[in-house]
Amino acid sequence: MNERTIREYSTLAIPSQDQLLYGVSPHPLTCGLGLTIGAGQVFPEINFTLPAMNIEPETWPDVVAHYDEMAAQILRRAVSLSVPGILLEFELLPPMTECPEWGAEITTVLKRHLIACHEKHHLPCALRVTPTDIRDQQKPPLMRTGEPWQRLKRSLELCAAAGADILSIESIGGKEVNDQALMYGDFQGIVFALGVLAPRDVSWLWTEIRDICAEHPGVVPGGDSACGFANTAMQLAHQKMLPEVLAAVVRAMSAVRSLAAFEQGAIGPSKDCAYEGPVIKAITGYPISMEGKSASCAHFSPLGNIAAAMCDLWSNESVQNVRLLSGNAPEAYTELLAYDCRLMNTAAANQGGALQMRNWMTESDEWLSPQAAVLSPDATIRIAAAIVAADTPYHRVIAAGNAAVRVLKDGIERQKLHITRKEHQWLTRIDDALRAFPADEGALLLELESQYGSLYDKASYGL
Amino acid sequence: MNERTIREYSTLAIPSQDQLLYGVSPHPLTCGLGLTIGAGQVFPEINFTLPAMNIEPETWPDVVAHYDEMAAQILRRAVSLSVPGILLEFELLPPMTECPEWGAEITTVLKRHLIACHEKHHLPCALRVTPTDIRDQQKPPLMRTGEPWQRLKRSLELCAAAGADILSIESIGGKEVNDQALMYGDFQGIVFALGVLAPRDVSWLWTEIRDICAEHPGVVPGGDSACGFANTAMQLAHQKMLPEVLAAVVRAMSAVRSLAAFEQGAIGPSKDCAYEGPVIKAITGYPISMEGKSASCAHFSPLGNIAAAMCDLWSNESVQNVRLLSGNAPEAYTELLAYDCRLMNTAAANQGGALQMRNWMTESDEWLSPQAAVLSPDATIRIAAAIVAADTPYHRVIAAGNAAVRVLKDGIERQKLHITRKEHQWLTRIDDALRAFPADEGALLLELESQYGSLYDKASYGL
Amino acid sequence: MAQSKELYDAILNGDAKKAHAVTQTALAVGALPMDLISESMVPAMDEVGRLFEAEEYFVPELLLAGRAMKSAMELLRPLLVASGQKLSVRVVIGTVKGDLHDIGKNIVASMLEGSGFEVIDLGTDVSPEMFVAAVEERRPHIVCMSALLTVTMPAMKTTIDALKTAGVRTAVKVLIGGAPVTMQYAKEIGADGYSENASAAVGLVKNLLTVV
Amino acid sequence: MAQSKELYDAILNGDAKKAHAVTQTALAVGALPMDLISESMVPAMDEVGRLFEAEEYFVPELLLAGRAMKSAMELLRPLLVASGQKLSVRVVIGTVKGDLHDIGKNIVASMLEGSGFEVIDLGTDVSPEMFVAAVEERRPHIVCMSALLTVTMPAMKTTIDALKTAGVRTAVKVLIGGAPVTMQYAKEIGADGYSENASAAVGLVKNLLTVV
Ligand code: B12
Ligand code: B12
Ligand code: SF4
Ligand code: SF4
Ligand SMILES: [Zn+2]
Ligand SMILES: [Zn+2]
Ligand SMILES: [Zn+2]
Repeated sequence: MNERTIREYSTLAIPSQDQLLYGVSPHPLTCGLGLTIGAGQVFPEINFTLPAMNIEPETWPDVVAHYDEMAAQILRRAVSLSVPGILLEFELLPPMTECPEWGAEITTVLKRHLIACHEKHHLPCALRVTPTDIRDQQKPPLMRTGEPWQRLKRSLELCAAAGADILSIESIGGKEVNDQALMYGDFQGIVFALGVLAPRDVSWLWTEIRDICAEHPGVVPGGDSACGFANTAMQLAHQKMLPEVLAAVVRAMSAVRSLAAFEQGAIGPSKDCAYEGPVIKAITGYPISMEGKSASCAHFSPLGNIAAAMCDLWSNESVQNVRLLSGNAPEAYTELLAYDCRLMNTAAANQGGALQMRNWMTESDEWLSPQAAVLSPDATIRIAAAIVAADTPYHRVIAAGNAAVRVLKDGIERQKLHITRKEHQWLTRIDDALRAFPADEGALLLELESQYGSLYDKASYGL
Repeated sequence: MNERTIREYSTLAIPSQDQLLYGVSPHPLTCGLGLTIGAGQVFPEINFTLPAMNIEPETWPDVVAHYDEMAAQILRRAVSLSVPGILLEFELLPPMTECPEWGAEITTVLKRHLIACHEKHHLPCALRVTPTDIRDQQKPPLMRTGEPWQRLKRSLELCAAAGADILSIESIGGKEVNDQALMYGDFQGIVFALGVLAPRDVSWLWTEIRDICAEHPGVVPGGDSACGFANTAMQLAHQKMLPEVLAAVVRAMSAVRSLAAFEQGAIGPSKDCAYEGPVIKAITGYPISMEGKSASCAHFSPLGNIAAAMCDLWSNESVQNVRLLSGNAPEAYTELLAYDCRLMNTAAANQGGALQMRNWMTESDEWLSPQAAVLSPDATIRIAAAIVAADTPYHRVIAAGNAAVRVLKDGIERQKLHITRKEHQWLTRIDDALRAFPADEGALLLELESQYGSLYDKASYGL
Repeated sequence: MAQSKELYDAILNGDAKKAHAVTQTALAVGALPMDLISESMVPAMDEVGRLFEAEEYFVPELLLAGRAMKSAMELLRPLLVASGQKLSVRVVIGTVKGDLHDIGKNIVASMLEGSGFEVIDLGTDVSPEMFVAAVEERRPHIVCMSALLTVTMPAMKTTIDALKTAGVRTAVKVLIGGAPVTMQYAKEIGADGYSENASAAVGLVKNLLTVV
Repeated sequence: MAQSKELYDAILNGDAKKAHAVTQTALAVGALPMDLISESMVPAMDEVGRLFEAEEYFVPELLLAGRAMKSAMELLRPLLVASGQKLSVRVVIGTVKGDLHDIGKNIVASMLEGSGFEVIDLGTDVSPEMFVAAVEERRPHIVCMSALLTVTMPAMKTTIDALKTAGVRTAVKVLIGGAPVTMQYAKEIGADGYSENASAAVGLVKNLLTVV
């Protein structure tokens, strides 16, 4: 078994945390209908979904009507609040990927709204489309062959053809191992999933996505998200099911797999739910999307303000089309995002304002939770630097984990971060585990074979 | 007919806009379970209501269960995010005021949650209770006598006895005239409603509320809201049914009636939906509650950030107990408020930070809408100064209207504010109308007798 | 036609006195009521609607135009009735039981009136029994209900059920509206239509009539 | 009893090997299976539950304890069955059709197992037909369904309907859960219970059993 050698990113695109600001990135991206991301302003990225309902041929007209209504109301609000630009994200639900024509139909509907709005109001805007990674339908899942992958591929193609401006995905390679390892708090399994399996799948998958984009001029390969890994850990920590320190370290390590998409040609914006975004931005210089308090409709988090500190798009993750007192929830969250962005952009329009506001956003949350602590500009640079200094994904994951542990320990030492005795024990346990890894990923693979070997398909990872 | 002479408030408690900051007010208020408002920090005020359902004896247990669930989830989130304090607002729905025992029962339930949470987590907290002003059940409405008023009074008493820490109301005296005047854009009728009728009712009503509070030690007379006047105008402007400039001027004028509550003994915090709050704060020095982007669950507005610039409590206005992807909407909005407050408080903890953040919040919205323009610290001081310089509510309303028109015209002249030709015409029309009022309110009353005389009951206003 | 232009302008400018006077003069020199309506008044109200849609007019202008239209109609209605022309579509409207919000309802009522419908406004806090009584006594074509509170929305269903029980449900079309109301809710409770705002409400009534 | 304390500790510390060994020794010296269960194992799992509630234990400790419990039970189960003691309450669990989220479901399953129930895990994307078949073949007392997507929630209703059609609905209690699910939804579709999290789910199952 060969360790793959990584060509790119041995240095940071943004080497100093003073340049790691919201709204600006070294490689701004122009896409869709005149939207330039990362060139000075933060824009809302609004994501929306169906209320509780069946998706089947009989209800399909209702499904389309929901998306039609949501797009109209979101854009009405955006125009009424004079937003300087907006990104719509359409995250397909599983049946819409299973039946690629369905996803493409909604894509068309949404794009039509954007075009009309752009023509009438000159609103710079774009559409991100994110098919569901449905490759985990059998156990062990097949990643590179089989019906689910064929459908997913077709979904990506049809959505690109139907008007997507950006293609993204939340890929799940390695998750079959990570899920179990996470629940048992087995750090070896987690490192194997995040450092060996996941990066291999992301690399492979993103050459495919990059090629699809190449065939559809104007369609941009966006980015991936470690959602199924790090956000799962975050949810579990939120429910007091996993230690916060574990979730924090997993977050840092998850950046390595998402970086692999950029190594293969993704150019941003990364996904909103990818809280590893700042690390990606520091390394690659591409713009990122983030979410925090603005996503309280989709999940709670200890990252409300700090998540915005370095974002280029500010998102609500997902909200159902249910009625609130003001109107429908997607419109309500559009208003929220619009004002949050406006405040950030107002500060940024003043000399030194972006840095000041960024620091306050950071200070707001940084030491109230280990998960926030690893998201600060300082921690971001430390983790990013550790990653680029290592040579393979496997070593990078260990390096990222180590950097995160240092960030937490430093915080504790400086009496900034206060954690329970129990969390302390876990932090020590993680620290010890990180020191004990074999130098070679092949050795780890063998070591874990009996425990995890049956959970994943080797060929799916080129192993 | 006598013009009433105003004793209090001939000067400003906060004379300079540099001292008009969020989180601090000259007369901080300690109430409930150790919550001190206006002494340096902004706290969330969370308001919550039922989803679509009937309130009747059969459904009453479900109603109670909803409030029980909402309180538990809101406080869970508050604790989990380490908020430094929180205010819960319970706005009674009409049947809960009609049947005062019902309102009192919910008050008890909510207070029980606060007490338990305070004991377990030492969370400083308090409960604001706002019975519905149900006095407009007949036409013309009777304000000082009759069954509805008796029930409303009993509701205030029972809620005070059941554990309310703050009593508030959104009173509706004068609305019977204002509604029609507003819809016909009849400025004379509006001034009559806001300058003659409404202040008389507010003064009368608040001596009653003050007396009820006096009988229940620890219960604070909070404040009133011009919601039925100014927020109605805002909603209508939002729907493009009334000019924005009219809504802006009405907003400024509405402060006069709400001020009357403070003249009679209210000591804050004023109501969240009372966007006249900053003017009240500048004049009286009592803390205020405000809402903006945080209330997108309840209504849209052009005031998302600027509304926070001078607040002491930051509110969501109202949200139904419906399920979102993260959890229930009241819990989701608690998270939002918590982070917004945390960001403001973080900035304020730094030298000059509150002023800097306040200015950005102001700058964010100020010139994008006439309704935002009259909410700036500068406009607030100008309107407040105009009010205290005049002698009667009638003259104060005209003075406030004039000040608002000046604020808008200055903005236009400085090419900051851009409004349509049509809005311009209305602004001129309003300006002209303001010059044409008789010096004496008795003359206006006579002039409008034929048009509005049948809509209101003179005795209800001591006329 | 000069006279027609004067009436048209009077309505467009919301000048009720002028509209009344001009109509009187026109009738005196032999103008036909139906001509005045179709050549001056309807086009004027259409233009008012267009200006409103284009955000050139606000509600005040709309209501004043409606008032002017009404003052002209006062002169024409008896003539039309006498000549046996079936003119008016009757709409009963009200805010449901327990709910006192009436601004939205009033705007809908005014715009319907402005569009030439006969509107019977039952006010606010209208019980199901009162709606039923109004339907039985006034025989409207359309019943409109408004609700602004989530806790009064269910009264819309109760009212429709009461109409059924009274055996008059099929005699009318029922429209509902107000901020918390949705199309889905309208479907659920078996209303015939819903609209998000007052101008759409007028369109809705017109559409329904082609089906009545 | 010394041995009992060792088994208790082995489970509390999640040491499966030790738990197995200690149990073997205890049985060899004549301990009664039911005594081991009621005096060492159940108290250990109760303590694990308490520590979890007190936020002293996280899920990993919980799962490891469950695993240790299981390894001891492997030795005891055949003895209990042979002696004719009715022991186990059977639970069938799965994530509903179209839904692949399984973390929550897995935790619920593990905690139920940890509490001594026999759990048959059907996995994810389980069709109504598969639930029906499992009920018919395995005769569980309880069926648990999990859903994390709003678009798969309706499959819970479909599954309950399928159980009815197959005539086995009354033979089992049906529990549902998952982030988007609410108590109200449980009522609506006629489930027997709902809980917000895994530990409450265990309580729910225990409560239902006193009623079964
Ligand atoms: C103004 C107002 C008031 C005024 C009402 C003045 C009046 N005469 O109507 C006052 C202050 C009196 C008031 C009182 C209360 N209110 Co109020 N009020 C509002 C507010 C700010 C604006 C409503 C309004 O007039 N909008 C403007 C009109 C033009 O819009 P509209 O009504 O939606 O109508 C349009 C369409 O819906 C449609 N339409 C309307 N009806 C119909 C009918 C048909 C057939 C069709 C086709 C279309 C249609 O066309 C209209 C024009 O486009 C809303 C906030 C909001 N977001 O709506 C709260 C709001 C409705 N009120 C609310 C509350 C809680 C109350 C009180 C209970 C407060 C209290 N605790 O005292 C009381 C209840 C009184 C009662 N018994 O009804 C809540 C309701 C919450 C809930 N659980 O349902 C709201 C949503 C505010 C909030 N965000 O919390 N209120
Ligand atoms: C992790 C995760 C994933 C992982 C799943 C990993 C796995 N093996 O399960 C991955 C990345 C694969 C994933 C995929 C998708 N996901 Co997902 N996911 C999540 C996330 C972040 C956490 C879920 C979780 O594991 N929570 C932790 C567990 C412990 O909690 P729990 O499941 O609620 O379980 C507890 C209780 O509910 C209860 N319980 C659970 N089941 C039962 C059963 C019974 C009987 C009882 C009594 C109790 C009970 O006890 C448990 C323990 O306390 C949520 C966000 C969220 N807010 O929940 C989104 C979320 C559920 N996902 C969402 C979406 C949209 C998707 C995708 C469609 C994304 C896409 N476009 O590709 C796909 C769909 C895949 C599919 N076909 O199912 C949305 C759903 C939106 C909607 N419209 O419904 C959510 C809400 C995220 C969001 N905010 O938008 N997801
Ligand atoms: S956190 Fe967001 S993006 Fe992630 S699985 Fe969840 S939904 Fe998808
Ligand atoms: S804006 Fe708020 S407070 Fe006001 S009537 Fe409306 S609900 Fe009540
Ligand atoms: Zn995601
Ligand atoms: Zn997303
Ligand atoms: Zn309010």
